[in-house]
Amino acid sequence: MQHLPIFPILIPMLAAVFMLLPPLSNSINRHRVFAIAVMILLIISSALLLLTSHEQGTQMYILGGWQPPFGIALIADRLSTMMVLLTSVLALGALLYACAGDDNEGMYFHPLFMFQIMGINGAFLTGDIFNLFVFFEVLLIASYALLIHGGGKQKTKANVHYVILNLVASSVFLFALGILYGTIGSLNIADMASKVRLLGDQEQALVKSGGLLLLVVFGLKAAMLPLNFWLPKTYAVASAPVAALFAIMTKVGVYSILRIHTVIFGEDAGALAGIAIPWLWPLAILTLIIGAIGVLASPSLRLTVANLVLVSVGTLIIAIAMQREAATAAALYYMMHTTLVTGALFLIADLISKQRGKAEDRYVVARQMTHSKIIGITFFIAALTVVGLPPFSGFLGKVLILQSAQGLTESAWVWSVVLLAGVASLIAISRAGTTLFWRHSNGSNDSDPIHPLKIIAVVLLLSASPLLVIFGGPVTDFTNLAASQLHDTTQSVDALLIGGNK
Amino acid sequence: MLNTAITIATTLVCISLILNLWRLFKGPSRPDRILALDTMYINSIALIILFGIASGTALYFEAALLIAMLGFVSTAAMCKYILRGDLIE
Amino acid sequence: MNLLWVVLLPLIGTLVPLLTERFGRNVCAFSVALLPAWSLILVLMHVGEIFDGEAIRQTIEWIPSMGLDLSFRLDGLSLLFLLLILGIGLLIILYARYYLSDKDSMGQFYAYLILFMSAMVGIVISNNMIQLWMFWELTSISSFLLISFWSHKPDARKGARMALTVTGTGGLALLAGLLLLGNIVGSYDLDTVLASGDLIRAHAAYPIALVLVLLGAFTKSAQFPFHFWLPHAMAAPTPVSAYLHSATMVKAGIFLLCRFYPALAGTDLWFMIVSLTGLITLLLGAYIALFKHDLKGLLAYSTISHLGLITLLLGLNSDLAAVAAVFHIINHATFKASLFMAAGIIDHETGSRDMRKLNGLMKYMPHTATLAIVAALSMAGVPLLNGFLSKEMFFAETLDQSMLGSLSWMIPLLATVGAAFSVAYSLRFIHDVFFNGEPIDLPKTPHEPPRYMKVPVEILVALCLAVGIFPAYLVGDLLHAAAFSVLANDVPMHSLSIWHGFNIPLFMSFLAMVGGITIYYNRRHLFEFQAQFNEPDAKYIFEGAVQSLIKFTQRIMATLENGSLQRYVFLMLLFTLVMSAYPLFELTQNAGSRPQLPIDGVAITAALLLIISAIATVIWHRRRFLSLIYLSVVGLIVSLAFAKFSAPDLALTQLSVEIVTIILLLLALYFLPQSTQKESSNRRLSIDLTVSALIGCVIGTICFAMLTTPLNSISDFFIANSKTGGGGTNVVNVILVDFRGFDTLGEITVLGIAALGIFKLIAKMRIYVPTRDDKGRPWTKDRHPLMLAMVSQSLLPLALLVSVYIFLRGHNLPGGGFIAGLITSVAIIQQYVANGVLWIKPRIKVDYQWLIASGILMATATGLGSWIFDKPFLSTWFDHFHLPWVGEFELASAMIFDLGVYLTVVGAVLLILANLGKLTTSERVDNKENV
Amino acid sequence: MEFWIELVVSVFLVAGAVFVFIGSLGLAKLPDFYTRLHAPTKATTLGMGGLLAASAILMTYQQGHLSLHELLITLFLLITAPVTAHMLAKTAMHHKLQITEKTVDKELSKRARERNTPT
Amino acid sequence: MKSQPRFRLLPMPIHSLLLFVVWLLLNNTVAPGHLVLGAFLALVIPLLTSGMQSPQPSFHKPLVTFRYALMVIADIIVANFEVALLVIGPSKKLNPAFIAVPLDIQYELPITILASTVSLTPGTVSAEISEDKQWLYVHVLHMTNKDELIALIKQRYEKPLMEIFEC
Amino acid sequence: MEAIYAFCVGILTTCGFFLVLRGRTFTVVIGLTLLSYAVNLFLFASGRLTIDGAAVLGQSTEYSDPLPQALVLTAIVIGFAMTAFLVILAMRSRADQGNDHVDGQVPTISNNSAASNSASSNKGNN
Ligand code: NA
Ligand code: NA
Repeated sequence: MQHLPIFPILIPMLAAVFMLLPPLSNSINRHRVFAIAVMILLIISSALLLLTSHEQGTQMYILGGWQPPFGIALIADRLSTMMVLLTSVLALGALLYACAGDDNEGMYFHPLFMFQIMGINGAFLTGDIFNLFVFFEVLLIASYALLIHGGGKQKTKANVHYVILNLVASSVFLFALGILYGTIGSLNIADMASKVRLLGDQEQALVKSGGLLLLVVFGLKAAMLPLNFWLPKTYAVASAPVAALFAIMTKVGVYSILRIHTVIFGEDAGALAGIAIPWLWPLAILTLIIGAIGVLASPSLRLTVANLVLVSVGTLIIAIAMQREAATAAALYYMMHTTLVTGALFLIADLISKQRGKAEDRYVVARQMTHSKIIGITFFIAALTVVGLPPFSGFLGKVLILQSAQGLTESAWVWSVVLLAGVASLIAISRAGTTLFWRHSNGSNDSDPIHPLKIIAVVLLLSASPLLVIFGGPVTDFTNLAASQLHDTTQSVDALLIGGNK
Repeated sequence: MLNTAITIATTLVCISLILNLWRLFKGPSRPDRILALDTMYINSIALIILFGIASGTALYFEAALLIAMLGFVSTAAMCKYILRGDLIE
Repeated sequence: MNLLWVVLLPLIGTLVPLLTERFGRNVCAFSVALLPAWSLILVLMHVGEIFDGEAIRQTIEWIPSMGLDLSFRLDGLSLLFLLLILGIGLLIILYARYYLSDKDSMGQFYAYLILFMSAMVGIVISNNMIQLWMFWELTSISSFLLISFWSHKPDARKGARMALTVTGTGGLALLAGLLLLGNIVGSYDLDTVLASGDLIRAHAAYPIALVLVLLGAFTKSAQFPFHFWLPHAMAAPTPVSAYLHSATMVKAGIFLLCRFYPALAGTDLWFMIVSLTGLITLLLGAYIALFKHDLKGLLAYSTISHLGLITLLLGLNSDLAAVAAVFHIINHATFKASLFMAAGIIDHETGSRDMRKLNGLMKYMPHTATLAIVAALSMAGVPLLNGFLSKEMFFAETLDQSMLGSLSWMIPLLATVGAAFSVAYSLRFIHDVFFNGEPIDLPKTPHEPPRYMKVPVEILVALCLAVGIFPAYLVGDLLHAAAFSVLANDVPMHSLSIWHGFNIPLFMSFLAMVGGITIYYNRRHLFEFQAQFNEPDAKYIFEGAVQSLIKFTQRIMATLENGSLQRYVFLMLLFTLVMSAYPLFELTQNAGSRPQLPIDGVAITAALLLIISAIATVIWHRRRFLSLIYLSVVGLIVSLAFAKFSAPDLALTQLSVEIVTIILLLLALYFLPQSTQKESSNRRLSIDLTVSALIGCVIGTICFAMLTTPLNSISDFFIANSKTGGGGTNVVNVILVDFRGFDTLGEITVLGIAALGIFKLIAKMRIYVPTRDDKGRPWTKDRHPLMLAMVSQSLLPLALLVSVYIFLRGHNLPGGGFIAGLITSVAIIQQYVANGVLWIKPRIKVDYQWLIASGILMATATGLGSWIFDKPFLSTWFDHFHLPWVGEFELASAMIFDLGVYLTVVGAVLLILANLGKLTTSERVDNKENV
Repeated sequence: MEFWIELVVSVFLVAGAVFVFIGSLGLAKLPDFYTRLHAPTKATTLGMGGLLAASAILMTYQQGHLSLHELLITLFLLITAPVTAHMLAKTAMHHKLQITEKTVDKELSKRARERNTPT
Repeated sequence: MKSQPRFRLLPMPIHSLLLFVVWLLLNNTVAPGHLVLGAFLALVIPLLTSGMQSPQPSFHKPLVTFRYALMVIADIIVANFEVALLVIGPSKKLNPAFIAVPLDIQYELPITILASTVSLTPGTVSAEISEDKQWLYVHVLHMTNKDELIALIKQRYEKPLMEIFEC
Repeated sequence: MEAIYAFCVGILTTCGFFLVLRGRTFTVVIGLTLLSYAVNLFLFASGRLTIDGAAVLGQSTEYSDPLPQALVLTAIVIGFAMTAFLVILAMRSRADQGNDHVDGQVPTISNNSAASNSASSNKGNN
């Protein structure tokens, strides 16, 4: 089990490779069975990893046996393992949904899907900043390919925007890495953290540039203002399982901001401590506002959900900007909740749009859905969750974040913006729900039956919502511990540089 | 003496490169420009060889060899593009 | 006692109707009633203790870190509300059994109703503020479902949405208020909070917290100016209205005021806001109620008015007033519930609720009429009925306040006016419906309803009478207990009796009676007067407001998110510029202390070439082929630069990638426009140029500063360990395949994925194939020039040999799997170019996809191999061997890794380029689609 | 280093560079595409040959064993240069590039363009 | 031209030899290890790539081939000097021309070699080969006598090539 | 030398970003390629410039920093993969939308002549 930390990367990678080779390569059914089995395996190993790291302390995996800071090390601490597990669960939902037929609308769905997960997990686990770049690229290229899955003009168009923006961001990433290596002389995140405060003034100015450039990169992934405008249309046109999986993609950006700007530029970074914070505050709040406006303005459910992603991003970055343990813990809880529920909502939006003929998921009068009951229930639960109404997880996340803002000078902003965004979501979602489910013409009603896998997928993702509430105690205990682990930089840096594979 | 020779040679090659650029600029036709580019590739080989001689290392031989191979491919591809549009058919 | 069950039983009961629906309406209704009844019994078992002034508590730990526990408390106030909620709830269940038609889904209805009931129960027994808020929002949600029960009706949808929006928003304000209170007190535990009234009132945040909490309460209780949602909630089935608007939903706001009375009341601010809001609501509701033709509309506004009355009482900051308020809560619940049910019966049996059509029903349904009349009289405050008693107390309290100073007299006056209107609309309800001639155009012939539909009304009306006559005996203890909880200290002396002698309140009652009758008799004038005003329909205003909000947001989004990539990229660059530039102001000098290299002629020439070509690429970017040629020059110079600065591996890689890229771009350019017209305005161009140039300056500056600053890096380790630890003398290659092999694994994965993605893109591509070039010249007929074909074929073995050479030396000298792979690919691509797809097809039977997969697999397997030796992934192994004849040679696992790299590169490049080439041939990849 | 080796190397170097230069000069100054085509494709072969020979001699001397791999580059250039020239000539004819007035049998280029027989 | 059998251990012997030599040249060594490796590659690569070759007439007369190669190299050197002078001199003196050389050899490889030789030698560039492979179009930088030039090409280059390829 | 190097990086960055800001996919690709040159040179510069430094052990006493070289190699490969994808995506976009504008539609330009020009050229290219 000493190799457990690398499983979340290797499992999907090997799975993807095997699916490209005979005997799996020529049968979609074999792909499906194999992919689901692999995904369950992945969930099991991610859960094991999380438990191990929770109980036995941070797991470090030193690739090639080259001690940090020289080689690449994977860091499986509470935060990263939580993100990995979250990814796997979300992925299983998206995968089950895809196996109901969407995966066969183009080539290579399953291998690409696995590669995507590999990239995401790699980005969460790596403790090396250049390796982070590599995994970013893995997840990006896989997402480019997945985004066009299913074909259609809209996808191509959105993909052009998505790809170009991300390519520019990747260039910026490399500029930033150049600066950081060129001044700090190291790539290991923990090592960088330990060296950054010892730099001279000249180097510190450069490092600051580099660190802030990273904000551009992560900001684009996270869709933080002013890098958010691509997101709604991109997510809205992606095929449902892809969009659902993409729910974690913005979180990769958020996670990276959290990781880099708490560890390298954390409290112990001397003059460089918290360099991003003055920027994060206004940008996060504005992101949230734009997201809320977008939610109100959206003419279709998918766009609404995509804009809700922006709202969640704004909320999360606000929590990061608070730079306190309680806020980070709240953010982690919120992250789990929002990822799974937006994932579910993308799937539900697809269910809805497949049932409403040409109207799809737009807020116009259309024929009645054949299976409106089951879809309605899932939508209702998802809606409550995403708006932040009890008894589902959204309200806990929101309350935790509001609580953690107490006593800050910015708390008035945080409270009013978060709550008003809640109002906007409430208005938009209630409008959406009543229109989609209750306003219908008398047109013919000939939509296909819903594949049971789709329902299972939606229920799987949605079940997180009540579960996160019922087990709110243990979950918040965990997020608190994860947050304190992250913020305790001196300890973690020492552990990572000296500790070795313990 | 050798150093002088290297300096002279390097200077000549550099001037050649600038002349190539001038032709590339001037054109007037696409074949002219491709030709200029092709010559540039070859002059770069010269430059690398000179560089290798100057620094007394054989490490740059492969670079020169590669330019020779790939420059040809590139020129051929550009010509094919002009002739047929479709490179691979 | 397990208080959890009090709320849990009805909550579980939510599922009951869904399960029992199939067994028929009676079974369904009966089964539904069971669990709430059980819950009610649980509550009743503790009446004694509560009346003795005890409060029962129970706490179950839930999420301690956020101060949220399952915490319950049963005290007098809770008891009062529980009796109302559960008691009236049970009556409603019975009533609804007869009210609902066969078309309505009874199971669904009951489920929503019980869910709502549970939420109300939850609110009133919560002892934790966050938990209370949870249930609070749950009432908003479940009432949304109830109001929209007839979802096919636009009115129902709009009314429900409006209710949800208003109460939901209020709920969020309440949440903020509660969190603020929790912050002030340091706990969300209600006991603690209620005991900290002085602390709270003295705190700087008190006004904000108060306003936020009141916003929650007022929206829920339909207080002015949030009253507008309530009448539109009447689109709900009548049992819902009867339940929500008498005993529960709207009373939740009142409950909140009562609950937080010890913590929040007692200040001038409280008085100003609460009593004035109550007063305005009282008057407004009473006035509008008179003009409603809709039976339920009248009752709705009357509800608003009575809620205003209770609010006013609570706002007076007097203990006795609070007692009066609690008393009126009970009374209002009983008579209003019965009135709604009566209205429902009328609607049900006549098919109309329009009082202009409904006339003389006394004749057709005397039993119902009598019940309704008694309840309406109670609402009017007629003696011997419970409404009279609390109104009397109300009048007394309005007299006994001085908070408005010299204007205090206005409050009793206005209260009397309100009461007069209340009398007037009650009269209208009685006279207009049950007397006043014959019915007009009713859809159904009116008759008495089924027997059991009247039972709930009878019970409630009986209660009105009984309480009205024997108040102290029936509700004295309950009222005392409830008031005790509200006041959180001793309840002042109050007398619950019908007759208090001739006093001013009695006189005010008399005035109100007379005034009410007068108003009703002169109603024609009033109606005419009112008719001049176009009564604003809250529904349209609200919808309009929402619509214009949405329009407004759409305009914002259309401006911001205009779909222009150029805009987004520009924003990103601007952001990049700011982020990178502003720290540079701290940079004191550009040049650091590191000694600089001397400038030489070659460098100047190369720089010149690079700069001119780069600029030329830009200048002629609209003439694409030309631009491409200049781009090649730039690439060439960059490779030379790498060679110059001691990086031969980089030079080789850059060169090979460069050529493959050019080929790719040429392949693509065939299908794209060869040139474009100028599209950007000069202004645009100069702005773009400025921003780009600024970033260029910043990057250049950083680059220079970095280059001239000494660096202490981890690289010495690599140089020191490359040979001994990695077994190779080419440190760069050892880093790639060993020290940082994981990066390389990721890198080839990227390449492989890109190839797959491209294949996917090509598979569905239907693209226009130009038959002429951009100048209109037809293509030459010579597809595969002889010389090219011949020479390319001859060069293939040579090229392969060179790639083997490059591959094998990589570990020790510049080279490696990646460059070797590119050389191989280029050599094969050259065959495609020279000989064509059809010529290649029978000659190369390798599946490039498999090549990619096996390449990645091979690299990964090398990494996994180290597991056998119990070493971490990608640990390498190497050794030197000696063979006779051959001599000493080295074997390293890194070479297998590098071979994986080689295969992936070949597979990926060929998959991309070859298939792209095949686009125009009969060998298109479409045939392979849908594996 | 022995004088004569240095001398030979230097001569080869300068000679090679001069040919390289002349090739590029021709490219820059000759009147039409077809004449320009001659300059680099020829001059560079010999120019490169000179430089590579210099390199080979020097490396052999410095490393103490025969270094002939420079020959490979020459070989490559010899094989590919004619094809490059041929392809370029084809493109030029395809584009009907202007042929300098003095050229004899200009019409032949049209036949060549169509890959016909001369008459 | 014979049709080739499906599999031969040495499908392209000339290539194999060339590869072997090139391998040694690349590695700048005659160390035994590289001799073995070179031999191995010289065997394997032709096996892999033999499918990628259009069938060609085989080489004969290695001596003639060698002599031909030396002659061409000599001609290249001379040609370069000539061209160099022409280039340096005034452009007005140039006397460019297109000529068509009738071909006697027909197979593709020999034609290619001939065309290449022509391009590498005296102020000439092979511009095109007619579709029927009967004519080689040549651009001449400075033509003094057309017929002489054609005869020279045919005599000096085409003839030995025909000899070498026995066609 | 460092100044020239930095200047070139700056120029390449400028040119790259300027082209990325243009409205046609192909031009953007060219811009990104230029940008990647700038990036690679920049990243390479993080190891400082060395002339005649050893890239291989035992060739010289002064070593050039090998780590940035390895990073640039990785960056080049990844950049190639990305560029390739974008190029094909650009083709696909042209195939799907009928034009090669990054937004999938050619914007109407206020300048009339320019608009008609681009329209006609577009038609011509189809
Ligand atoms: Na083709
Ligand atoms: Na009436």
